[in-house]
Amino acid sequence: MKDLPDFNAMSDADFRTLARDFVETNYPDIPRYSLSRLHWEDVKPWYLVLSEHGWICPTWPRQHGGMGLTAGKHLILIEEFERFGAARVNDIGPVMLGPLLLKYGTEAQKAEFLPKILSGEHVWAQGYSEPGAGSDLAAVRCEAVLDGDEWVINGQKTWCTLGMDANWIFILARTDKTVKKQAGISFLLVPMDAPGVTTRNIENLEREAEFCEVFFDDVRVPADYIVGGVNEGWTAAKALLGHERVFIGAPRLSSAAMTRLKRIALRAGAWHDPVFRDRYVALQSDVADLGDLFETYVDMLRDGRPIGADVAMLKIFQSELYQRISELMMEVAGEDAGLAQPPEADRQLHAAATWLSARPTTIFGGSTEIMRNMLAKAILDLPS
Amino acid sequence: MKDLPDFNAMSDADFRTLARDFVETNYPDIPRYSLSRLHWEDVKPWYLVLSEHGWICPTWPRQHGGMGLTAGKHLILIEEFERFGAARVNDIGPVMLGPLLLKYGTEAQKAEFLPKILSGEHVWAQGYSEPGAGSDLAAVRCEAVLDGDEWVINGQKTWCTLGMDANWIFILARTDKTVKKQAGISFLLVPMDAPGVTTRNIENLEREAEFCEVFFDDVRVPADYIVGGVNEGWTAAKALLGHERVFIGAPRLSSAAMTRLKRIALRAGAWHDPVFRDRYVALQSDVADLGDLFETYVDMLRDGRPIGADVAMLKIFQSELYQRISELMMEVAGEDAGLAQPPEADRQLHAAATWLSARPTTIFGGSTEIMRNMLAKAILDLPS
Amino acid sequence: MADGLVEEWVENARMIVESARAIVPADGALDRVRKARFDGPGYDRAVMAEAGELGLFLMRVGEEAGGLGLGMRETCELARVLGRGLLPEPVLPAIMAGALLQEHMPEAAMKGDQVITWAWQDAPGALTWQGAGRKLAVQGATGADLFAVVSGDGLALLPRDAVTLNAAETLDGGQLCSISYAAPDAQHPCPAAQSVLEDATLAHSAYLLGLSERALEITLDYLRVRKQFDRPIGSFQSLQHRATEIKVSLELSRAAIFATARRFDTGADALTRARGAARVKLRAAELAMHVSREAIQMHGAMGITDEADIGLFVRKAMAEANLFGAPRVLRARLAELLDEGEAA
Amino acid sequence: MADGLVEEWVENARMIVESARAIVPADGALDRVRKARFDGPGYDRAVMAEAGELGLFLMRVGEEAGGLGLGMRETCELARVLGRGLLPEPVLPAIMAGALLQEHMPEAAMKGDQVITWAWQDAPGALTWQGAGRKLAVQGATGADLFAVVSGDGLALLPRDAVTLNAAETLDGGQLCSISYAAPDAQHPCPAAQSVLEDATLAHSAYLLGLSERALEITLDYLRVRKQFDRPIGSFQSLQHRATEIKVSLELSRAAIFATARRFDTGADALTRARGAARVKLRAAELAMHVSREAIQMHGAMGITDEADIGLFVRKAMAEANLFGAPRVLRARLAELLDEGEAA
Repeated sequence: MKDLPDFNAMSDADFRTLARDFVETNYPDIPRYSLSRLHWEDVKPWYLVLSEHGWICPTWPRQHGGMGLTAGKHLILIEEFERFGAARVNDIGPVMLGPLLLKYGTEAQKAEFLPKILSGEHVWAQGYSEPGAGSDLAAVRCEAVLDGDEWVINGQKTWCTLGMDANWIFILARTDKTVKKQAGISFLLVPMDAPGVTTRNIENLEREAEFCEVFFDDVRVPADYIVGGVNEGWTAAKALLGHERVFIGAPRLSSAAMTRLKRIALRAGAWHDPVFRDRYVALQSDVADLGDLFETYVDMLRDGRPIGADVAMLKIFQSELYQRISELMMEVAGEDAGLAQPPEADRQLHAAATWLSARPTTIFGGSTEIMRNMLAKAILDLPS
Repeated sequence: MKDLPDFNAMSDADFRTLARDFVETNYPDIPRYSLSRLHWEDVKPWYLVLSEHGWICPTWPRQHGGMGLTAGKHLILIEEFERFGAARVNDIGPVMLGPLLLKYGTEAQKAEFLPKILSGEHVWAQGYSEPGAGSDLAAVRCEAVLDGDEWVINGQKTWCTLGMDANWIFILARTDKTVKKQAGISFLLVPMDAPGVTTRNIENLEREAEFCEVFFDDVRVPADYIVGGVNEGWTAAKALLGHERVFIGAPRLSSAAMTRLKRIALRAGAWHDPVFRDRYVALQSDVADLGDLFETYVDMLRDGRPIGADVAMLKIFQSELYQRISELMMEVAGEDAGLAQPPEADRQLHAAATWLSARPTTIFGGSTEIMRNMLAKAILDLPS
Repeated sequence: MADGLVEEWVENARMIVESARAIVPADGALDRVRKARFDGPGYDRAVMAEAGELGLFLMRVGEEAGGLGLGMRETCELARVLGRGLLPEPVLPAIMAGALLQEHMPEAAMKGDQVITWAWQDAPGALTWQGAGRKLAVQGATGADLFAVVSGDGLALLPRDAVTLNAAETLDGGQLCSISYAAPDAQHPCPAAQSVLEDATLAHSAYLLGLSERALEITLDYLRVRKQFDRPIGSFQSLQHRATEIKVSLELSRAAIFATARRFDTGADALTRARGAARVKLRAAELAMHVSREAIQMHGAMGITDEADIGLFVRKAMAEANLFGAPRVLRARLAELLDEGEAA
Repeated sequence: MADGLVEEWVENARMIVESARAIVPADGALDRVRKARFDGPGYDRAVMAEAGELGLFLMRVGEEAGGLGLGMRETCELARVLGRGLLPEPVLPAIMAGALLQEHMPEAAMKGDQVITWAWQDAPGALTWQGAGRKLAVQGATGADLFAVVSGDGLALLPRDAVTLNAAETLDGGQLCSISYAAPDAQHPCPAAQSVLEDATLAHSAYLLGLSERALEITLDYLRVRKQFDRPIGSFQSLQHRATEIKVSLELSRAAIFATARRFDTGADALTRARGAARVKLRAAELAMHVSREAIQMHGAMGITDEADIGLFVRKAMAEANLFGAPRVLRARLAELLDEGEAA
């Protein structure tokens, strides 16, 4: 790993140039602008390049091997990587687990796990959801019982994104059945090669194995593979949901989709149709308004102000907007909307791919319905 | 009153011609195509003409002074009157109370009240709603206590449409407070000149006195001014909600609004704008589809089949469609949308009048929300 | 409309649907549908043979030409049932080929021994059939033996080896083809071409209606049993209200399809036919995509898996909603007809 | 954007709003608003005089011309507060007149001793100001003493007796006028006309934002207290979800208005300004009508009475949502700009 400059001391413009040069220079020969997630075998070269340059964990403190970026600088990095079309790496370790260990982990845990995230030796999966629980994350039934100096885990997790690529998984497990839902949950770290761990792939609507189920059958892990204390896993897990919410609401997905929509319209001869344009500019205005709302949250992050529950509005609007753009794409694509493969072998022209990829955005990460329930109570102060 | 021909023996086409001739020949010199309800003083000449010819109560049996029309013939009559733009008379007596008395009234009640509805001597108001109860009609607090051979009524009714024009009102009153909501309600007839009855007009959003509140302060009516038995008013009141629901869902309001929309668009220079046309034809398709759905219910009426709870779909779609048409009107009207008076003194060109008149359609007669609740349970079999 | 006539089509439709149960059982056969996906033409020629034996391809062949001479109401009722079962076989295209060919419909195609389809569309997003030499969006072409092709020159019946196929896999696991062909020697005059296109548009709408109907049922079943926060999710008012919105669209679509079919059967004029086909298809396409969006959302995470049956409906809707005109094309058509209506 | 600058406009806006409290109290003055309706010009000249004394009409007059030289962020913050209180007086038109006139703004108009407004619009549904002799949709004209009129010939300051008013009552109880006038002798060049029109569009959007904000608050209050079926209606999920939809639009509108105002204040190019004004107005107009529809529906029967205060907001929204361009006009403008963006 190289010695890193003090990124935060740079001007935004200089850092932007640096990030752009970095990705242009170092991006390996793997797909760009992929609408679906790449698997570890495909994206690994990029992970390793980032790792090698010390760029794999932008938000971690420098003393732990991160770039120590402020929220503002981090945003610039994301923008430049997305502008280039860099693939998203398996980032559950860098984005989810790392910050959690930094906040709640023991020194031993930090020493054991952080370096292996940085190096790519550990690829992590997230085990929160369970079958039948959906957005009710606290309805954890997967159980862990302390037996001597080991936790014995039984149960099932599902919707583990790219879980088939992971060699470790963190899970929420019930460690006390006598208390109310949230109170008896612990956060455990489990190697996926432990005896009793099995997985089953789940194909998404695009018929790609994006998720897996993970089954735990008398799986044993050391007692100290627990983060945040026994029965305190819920607090730890919830604490992570702050900053990410802002980035989920970024206008990038939608603005990139508008560019594809324009190309699809040009191909269909609709670009100069006033009726199409009427809808196009309405969506374009929506994207621009979303951008302005997004910036107000970025300013908060930049100023270190706390992000409130109202940030859910960003996610709600962004995800529904992305879907509406995809719906206009489908309509404009005409007969080609139904094709399984991209026209002219160009994914950018594939309306269905965007339509399908837009579906999970209103379901995962807190469904739109759950978010609206929450907003109604927390922000609009409406009664239960 | 003239001797009436056997209307039901006529062909539909012949009856349509007859109805058209009738309205063209007999309609008095009062406004046509009024978007708002006319008051008694304005519409009385038309009521009296209808009365004089025996056409005021189309659905009543002939032996009681009605026309005895089948549902199919009645529909034709309505169509022809609306095509001509005939004003709607104060029809609560002919439409609501008459059929109720015919079904639940005593012979004495029929003899006393039916002729006076026919002649226009009694103009009736409906007293169902109460302040704060909204769509929860069973939440009746207005109270009637039997004192000797008189009911003593105390309480308040509201949203009595054209109540200021009425000299009689029928009300739902609570006559037993010890049983559950629907069970302790009676249906009473009250002369509005009885001591203790006072009214207060309510102006609608168009600043016209369309409704009134009616207050009852120790109002006394004879014990036999009750219809359907003590504590059985709810059954009687509910039984009336059948056929009307079909007519509320008729496409006429919307299709007439489309004609006005076209004129407003022509005036605004938007009629040939492809963007406007795209929306216009979408609405036009909606109106046509509604017409087809409406016909399926008319067929049921014609065949004497029962109308199910699903008829609420007609009202939901018709009222929301009418509103959507009015919204496009407002947009096309541009700066003129905000004017209090019709452009060129032509009500047909007054977008705001349609917009405002479209608002109550989703609120009164069962709000869209209540209807959707009901449909979800009764038709979609979704759980409570 | 006299009562006797109503009864007659209802009874005919009942009989057709009953016999069609052999290929599209009332409880669905989604396992077969799933297996047929992404495998050759995406459908089973044996099922086409069975459909032929049942006489389905004779529905729109006149009695004088040896067919059943049934109406569009019966055809729509059948199409609705096919849609409910997501039948992948090109039964409707074969019926439309029969409607075009009439007495020229080959015996083997009538019986389903040979698979027949038809081709009409000139260009992407076009509702015109007058061009020749190349046709787009031909359903069931991979696996077909015969092609009834309409153009401004008339109607040609082409064998498989007279056409060049350009096949593309569709989301539902079938194939949609463009075909090119040399001008054939024999062409029949085909005055009914426009009218068959409108019939086909209507029947396709009925297929989408059936698909939507069943997708809603499956979704309602899920809402009734799936629990979250210790309540069936179907008890949440917001989902209830959204479900009623789908239901209203569905009933509008049903009413519009069968009223339009009645008009077609009882001699509607050209403008009424053109408007009716476009309007009914507009509603059905929007319904199918509306149901699809909500079905996925209401199924939650299950909704975005390929293993859930609801996905079969969604992918079929995506594959077929825009055939016979995407909504924007249909609205543009209706806008043109606005002026024709004016002139008339 | 450096922190210092943020602070400065926020502080300025705070001061302006604080002084404006004299004419638009924080708790609203809807009784006064109600009484002013349908009475003469529909507003109170004494309130205009007070606004003048408070210096509001100097906001957009440069410091070198004796004004306050404040930015669009401060102006939007003021406009938002005026909208919350449904202030009927033409304060924003007077500010825009000042922005046009700069050093030519008459002393009496600055102080509010004379009521000034401005006129720009050439034709129904047009966003152009280059024509002369007749101007439409002039706000506050009945009751005004002075008219700042922009045309392709420049900027004219006309006294009341130089213009012929054609007044029409508006739904909110005010009046909207078209004016005609003879070509005046003295005209100033007015290079800022287009820019002031964009500023005015933005400020008007902020007025609609304030109106919407307060209408939502009143509706939420009603949802919290109003009971049906023994529950507050605000506890029903379907209404909750619809209320969050309004809230999201509201926050988008707020963010877009203030971000656009910042761009205006910090030197945006012509295309950015044109797009910004149209987009912000599009959102605000749709927001105001969206809130209006839902506010009525959520108020139930109360919502359709004139006596409920919510109706004042609805009628104001209806009267003003289309000024500076109805949504369809704005989308058409944005569609034109699409090509300019392409060319650039």
